Amino acid sequence: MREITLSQAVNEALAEEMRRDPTTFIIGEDVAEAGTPFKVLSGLVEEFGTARVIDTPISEPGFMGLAVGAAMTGARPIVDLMFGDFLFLIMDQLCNQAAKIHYMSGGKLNVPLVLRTNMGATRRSAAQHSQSLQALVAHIPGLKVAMPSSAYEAKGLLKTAIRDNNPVVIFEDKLMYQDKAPVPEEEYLIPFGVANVKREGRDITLIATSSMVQVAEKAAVMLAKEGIEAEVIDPRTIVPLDEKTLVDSVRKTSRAIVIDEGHQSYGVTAEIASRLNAAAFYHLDAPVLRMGAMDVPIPFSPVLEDVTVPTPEAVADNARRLCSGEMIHAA
Amino acid sequence: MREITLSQAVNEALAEEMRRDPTTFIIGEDVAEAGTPFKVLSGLVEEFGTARVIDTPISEPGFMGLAVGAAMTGARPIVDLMFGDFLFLIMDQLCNQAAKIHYMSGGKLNVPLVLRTNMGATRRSAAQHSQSLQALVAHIPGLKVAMPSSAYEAKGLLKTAIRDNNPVVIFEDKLMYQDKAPVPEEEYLIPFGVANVKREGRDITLIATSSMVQVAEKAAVMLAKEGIEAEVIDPRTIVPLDEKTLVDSVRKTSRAIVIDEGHQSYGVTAEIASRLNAAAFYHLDAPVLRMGAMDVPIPFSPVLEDVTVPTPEAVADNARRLCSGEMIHAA
Amino acid sequence: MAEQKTNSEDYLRMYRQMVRIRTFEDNANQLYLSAKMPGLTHMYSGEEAVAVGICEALTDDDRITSTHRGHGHCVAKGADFRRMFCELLGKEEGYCRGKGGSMHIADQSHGNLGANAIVGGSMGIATGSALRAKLLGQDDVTVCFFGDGATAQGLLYEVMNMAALWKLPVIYACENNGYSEYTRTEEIAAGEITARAEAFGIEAFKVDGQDVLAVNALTQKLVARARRGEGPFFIELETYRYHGHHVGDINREYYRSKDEERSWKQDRDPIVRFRGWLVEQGVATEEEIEAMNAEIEKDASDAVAYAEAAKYPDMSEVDMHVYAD
Amino acid sequence: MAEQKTNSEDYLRMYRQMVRIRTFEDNANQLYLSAKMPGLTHMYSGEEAVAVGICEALTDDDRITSTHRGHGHCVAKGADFRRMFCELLGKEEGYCRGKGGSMHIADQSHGNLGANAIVGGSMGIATGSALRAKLLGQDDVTVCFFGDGATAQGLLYEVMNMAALWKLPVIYACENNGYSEYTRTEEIAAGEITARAEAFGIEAFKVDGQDVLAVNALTQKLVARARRGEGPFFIELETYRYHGHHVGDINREYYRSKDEERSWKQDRDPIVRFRGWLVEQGVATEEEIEAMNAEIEKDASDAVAYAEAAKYPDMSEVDMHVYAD
Ligand SMILES: Cc1ncc(C[n+]2csc(CCOP(=O)(O)OP(=O)(O)O)c2C)c(N)n1
Ligand SMILES: Cc1ncc(C[n+]2csc(CCOP(=O)(O)OP(=O)(O)O)c2C)c(N)n1
Ligand SMILES: [Mg+2]
Ligand SMILES: [Mg+2]
Repeated sequence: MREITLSQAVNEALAEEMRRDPTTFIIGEDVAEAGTPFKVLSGLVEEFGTARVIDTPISEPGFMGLAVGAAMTGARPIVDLMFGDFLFLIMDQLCNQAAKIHYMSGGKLNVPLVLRTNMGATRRSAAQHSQSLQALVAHIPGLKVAMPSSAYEAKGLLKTAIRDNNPVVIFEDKLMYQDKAPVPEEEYLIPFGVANVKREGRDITLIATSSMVQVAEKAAVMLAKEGIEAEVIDPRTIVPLDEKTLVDSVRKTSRAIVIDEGHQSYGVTAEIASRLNAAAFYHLDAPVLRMGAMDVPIPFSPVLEDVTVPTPEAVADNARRLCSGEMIHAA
Repeated sequence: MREITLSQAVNEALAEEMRRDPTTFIIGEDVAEAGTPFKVLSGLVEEFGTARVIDTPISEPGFMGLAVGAAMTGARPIVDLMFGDFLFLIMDQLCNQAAKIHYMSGGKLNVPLVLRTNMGATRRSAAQHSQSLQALVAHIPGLKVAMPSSAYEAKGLLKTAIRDNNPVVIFEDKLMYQDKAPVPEEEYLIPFGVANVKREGRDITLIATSSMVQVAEKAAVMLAKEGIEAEVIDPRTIVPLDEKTLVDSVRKTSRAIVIDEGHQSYGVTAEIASRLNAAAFYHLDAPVLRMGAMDVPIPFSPVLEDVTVPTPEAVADNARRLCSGEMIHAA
Repeated sequence: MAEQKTNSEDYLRMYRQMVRIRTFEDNANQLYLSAKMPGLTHMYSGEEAVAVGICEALTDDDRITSTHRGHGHCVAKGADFRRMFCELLGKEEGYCRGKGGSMHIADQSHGNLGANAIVGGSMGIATGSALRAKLLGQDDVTVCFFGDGATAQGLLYEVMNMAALWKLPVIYACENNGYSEYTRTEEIAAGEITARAEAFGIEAFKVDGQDVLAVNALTQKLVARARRGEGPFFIELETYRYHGHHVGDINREYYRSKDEERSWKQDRDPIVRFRGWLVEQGVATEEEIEAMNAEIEKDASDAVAYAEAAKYPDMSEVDMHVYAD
Repeated sequence: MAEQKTNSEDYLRMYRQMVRIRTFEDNANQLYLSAKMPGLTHMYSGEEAVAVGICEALTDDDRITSTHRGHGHCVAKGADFRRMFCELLGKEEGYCRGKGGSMHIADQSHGNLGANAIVGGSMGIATGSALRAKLLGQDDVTVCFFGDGATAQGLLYEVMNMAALWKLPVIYACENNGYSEYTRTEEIAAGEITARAEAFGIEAFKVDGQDVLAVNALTQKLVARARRGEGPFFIELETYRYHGHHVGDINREYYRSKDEERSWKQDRDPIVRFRGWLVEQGVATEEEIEAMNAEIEKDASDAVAYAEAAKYPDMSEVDMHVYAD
């Protein structure tokens, strides 16, 4: 199968869906001629024109609000939020408006919009351009949250998101835009709420989101050399969450690590770990272990930044200790 | 000891601290003559004047930003955010600015500010005036988060918050403003990160925040009649979290329920439950049970709203099932 | 009054709609005071000429966004009493199946995109509706209602900038009733409100919000121009709310005098003024008007009775409508 | 040039500061291009007269807030090359112990409250600093730097409204360099920028941002007035950035022409113009100026060498400074 970058996969998904549905449009900062600073949207304005690939002023709350209104009245906006950190600016429009309108109207009004944004540290972009804020939106009922872990997922999930009748937030890992993966030429969609078992194993389950899937897979390779077979699972969407696939795996392996690049405390790993603990309690040899980013603002200095996020070595290390029973005694 | 309302307790804390420190001031909407819609601040403008009890336009991001700047340069602002739901409007100033400035400046700049806001449903205020958003701020390193459960805590925690050199967010339960509790005449402060064992018990631990402490206590009374002795613990601050007191209790009782009025998924109960599962795994007879608000926007209709939040009956019911071993077999 | 008699039917409908709003509010207030209505609510009484003058210039395809003080907009845009009262009481037959209540009432069938409990929260929505119209080549116009207090929200300036840059068919209707909650407008708004719109290159107008014909005439013109792509526009409507900020705001003397209230009610009531004009111009007789009023009152009390008897949503509805299919 | 020679020392310091900024940026750019500098950074070259003209009118007690394009403000407000380069390279001796980097550099000792990577993010902070001054009876003035693009953020209008209502000692300095990222100002700003401030009753001024004396003279006046409680004020400074939006923005022809860049550099360079004036007015000779330039260049390369050799923070610092004691 041909290989394309995550950036190209996103671009293809957008182009295909915009061809398919004339009510779709892209709105955001420097999305047209510039194609975003990450160049993810290059070429789209040439095909669809500036009426459907709309450059906005630097008004995140404003253009998010416009998207909500357009979505409520018959269009399907795809919002480009340049950095995930800017979510803090649009929370009211996203969480007080978009997320609640369908419910508050008793099902009468829909808000079919997609918010594409990004996440991920180690780009030396410091505290306001490095956050992974998926936990915040996942907490708000009415929003769906997708976290593609490769070009394949990025395309399939985005297409599903665009056709979904609800507000969907997609977090792309900005360090993965140039990573290639096999992506079929034929059209495909990836349903929400279906986890992907990336690698089978019997000894331990590594549940990882987005950027952390690669980290888990690398850890699994290291572990395999030592005879530890790790199962790696990518939930793909954290809302809805495919709890069953995760639980089934953990019941089989009896040990689990949950890895996510958001801050650890009050983050994604807490939800997944506590659901697993609840549903697989009597199958577990040890409590589910959580690995998130450190609970510190992301520092600029490379030497500091690198220690804030989970690495394959750290995951493998924890997995080894879990499998050796070391943590069981420690607990 | 005299009893005063939570509203009076907050008012006293503010008055005492404002007398003590001339750099403190209150800023928010209708805080002066009106004393807020909840009348919590009545009388303060008479004592401290409009220079220190400042009525703002309806500009939440704006006055939150002003507070950050004032805090960075030598004042100690106390921000009044009329409804916790409006947090979504000020997240950038709170989370990208206030929370990170001390860290980003390598410890050179401080942001000693207090953000007082509220939480709690069942006031028939519908989806945009009923949220309990503590999980969102608790996820952001650099913020401290206090959740007073009575007039006593409201006063002691607020005084501590005002003297703290960091941004502190306090969530008051708006349904509790008129609830009375014994509050000493003498000055006292309640340190952050110290949980309060409200009631001792050996059979099960009920960990509850803010409004849910009363719910847990009522459940404990019901349970006591049936011979089940519940220990009720109020963490008082969720950042920092007094993990030790919680874990010690759960190791003793072997069963726990965590109760918080925020949405359950990706919420406060997930963090506390997964920490307990991790630290008390081998002492637990059953997985820690979580009870948050339902994962739905808060509906207006009373019949619907009332089922969205944990009740004493539901807590007691779950506790009974946990203690009878029913859930152990079910898992 | 601004204009000569040209169309009695229109005039009578405007009058009727104003009375319907006032009557709706009186009943809602009564429900609240007798503890039959849950939650909080904000009365529109006194401001009827604004909603009616504007909405009478719109078709069902034109959209509006409303505010926390939204009953007036809802009635003016064509909503039905029964379904409104059902919503206010949290009943299943309400416009939002009881899930929205007073602060979120929406009426999709007449283009009311909903009240909003976030002050200024619908400014983006209204502008986005206008963007959609332009994008899809539809010729409807969207009116964004908001108060003087809401002009303090930065969102307004963000969306006015985009509306002006892209010439969107949206009309910003600022209902300046002199107060935001318990604070006078002068204390929270520096400079001139209309100047703020003009700074973005938006044509802005000030109009007497108690004069339904003046409001309607201006809006007609602007709607027509907006349909032709000459928008956006901004209107500041000078008006007054008779009740407190919300139904529980009873003692108001610390922020506004009884005299002030009396003078607005006695000298500038939009319904009384318009009624006088209708009679004077021979559009209707006193008797016809009284009959109309009585009929509306009956409609309202029937609707209240209906809503009181109507059933609550089934508890199973609590987790329906979180997500659309 | 705006004014006759009155004070050579001041003039020479202004010149010196402008050259220091340009030299700092040339070195920073070099560090980036040779992959020695991590992250991304935005060059201030071309806009020196703005930062210097304004900051020379301030004392160390006066505060500024800066932007993502913040090196110029930092130097102009008195910062030291070594500690700045250390910060850009993530070293322990940096102004923020390496934790902030280019986009968050702050220099508390000279009243620089910090760069900000959220466009418009510091508008509240600057206004709050001014509120603090008023509240505590201190007479310092705060200058809020931001770009033309940042005028699209609603926060600006919220804080200008409050600054105007409360007469706060803050000066909003809009550096209009014609672009926000890859988009021309006309495409993202409707109407007139200064009119937006005026709509809030704020006196607003437009000045040639390439003329350091004009900028300085205006700022001196406004700072003095703001100290007397006559603020706030708004200044729009017409300027130009020579480099790309950030250091990686190399191919710029799709959004601005090489001709345009050339004309600004050749005809309006603030350093060249001011240098010519200094010589013409006899404030300094060509030789003196060359010596000054050389000295600054040496300072900068020494500082770069120092920073390159300096040590990184200890890994244990990663969870220090999350909370203050
Ligand atoms: C974002 C936000 N801030 C504050 C409030 C509380 N609040 C409700 S109505 C109101 C005053 C609104 O004034 P105005 O816009 O003039 O409308 P009016 O009530 O006069 O019709 C305030 C402050 C709110 N609902 N939302
Ligand atoms: C809230 C926010 N939105 C978008 C960005 C991305 N961004 C960084 S600089 C910039 C352009 C800023 O333009 P302007 O304010 O004119 O400043 P200039 O770069 O021209 O100095 C943008 C869009 C950001 N950092 N923050
Ligand atoms: Mg008003
Ligand atoms: Mg610019």
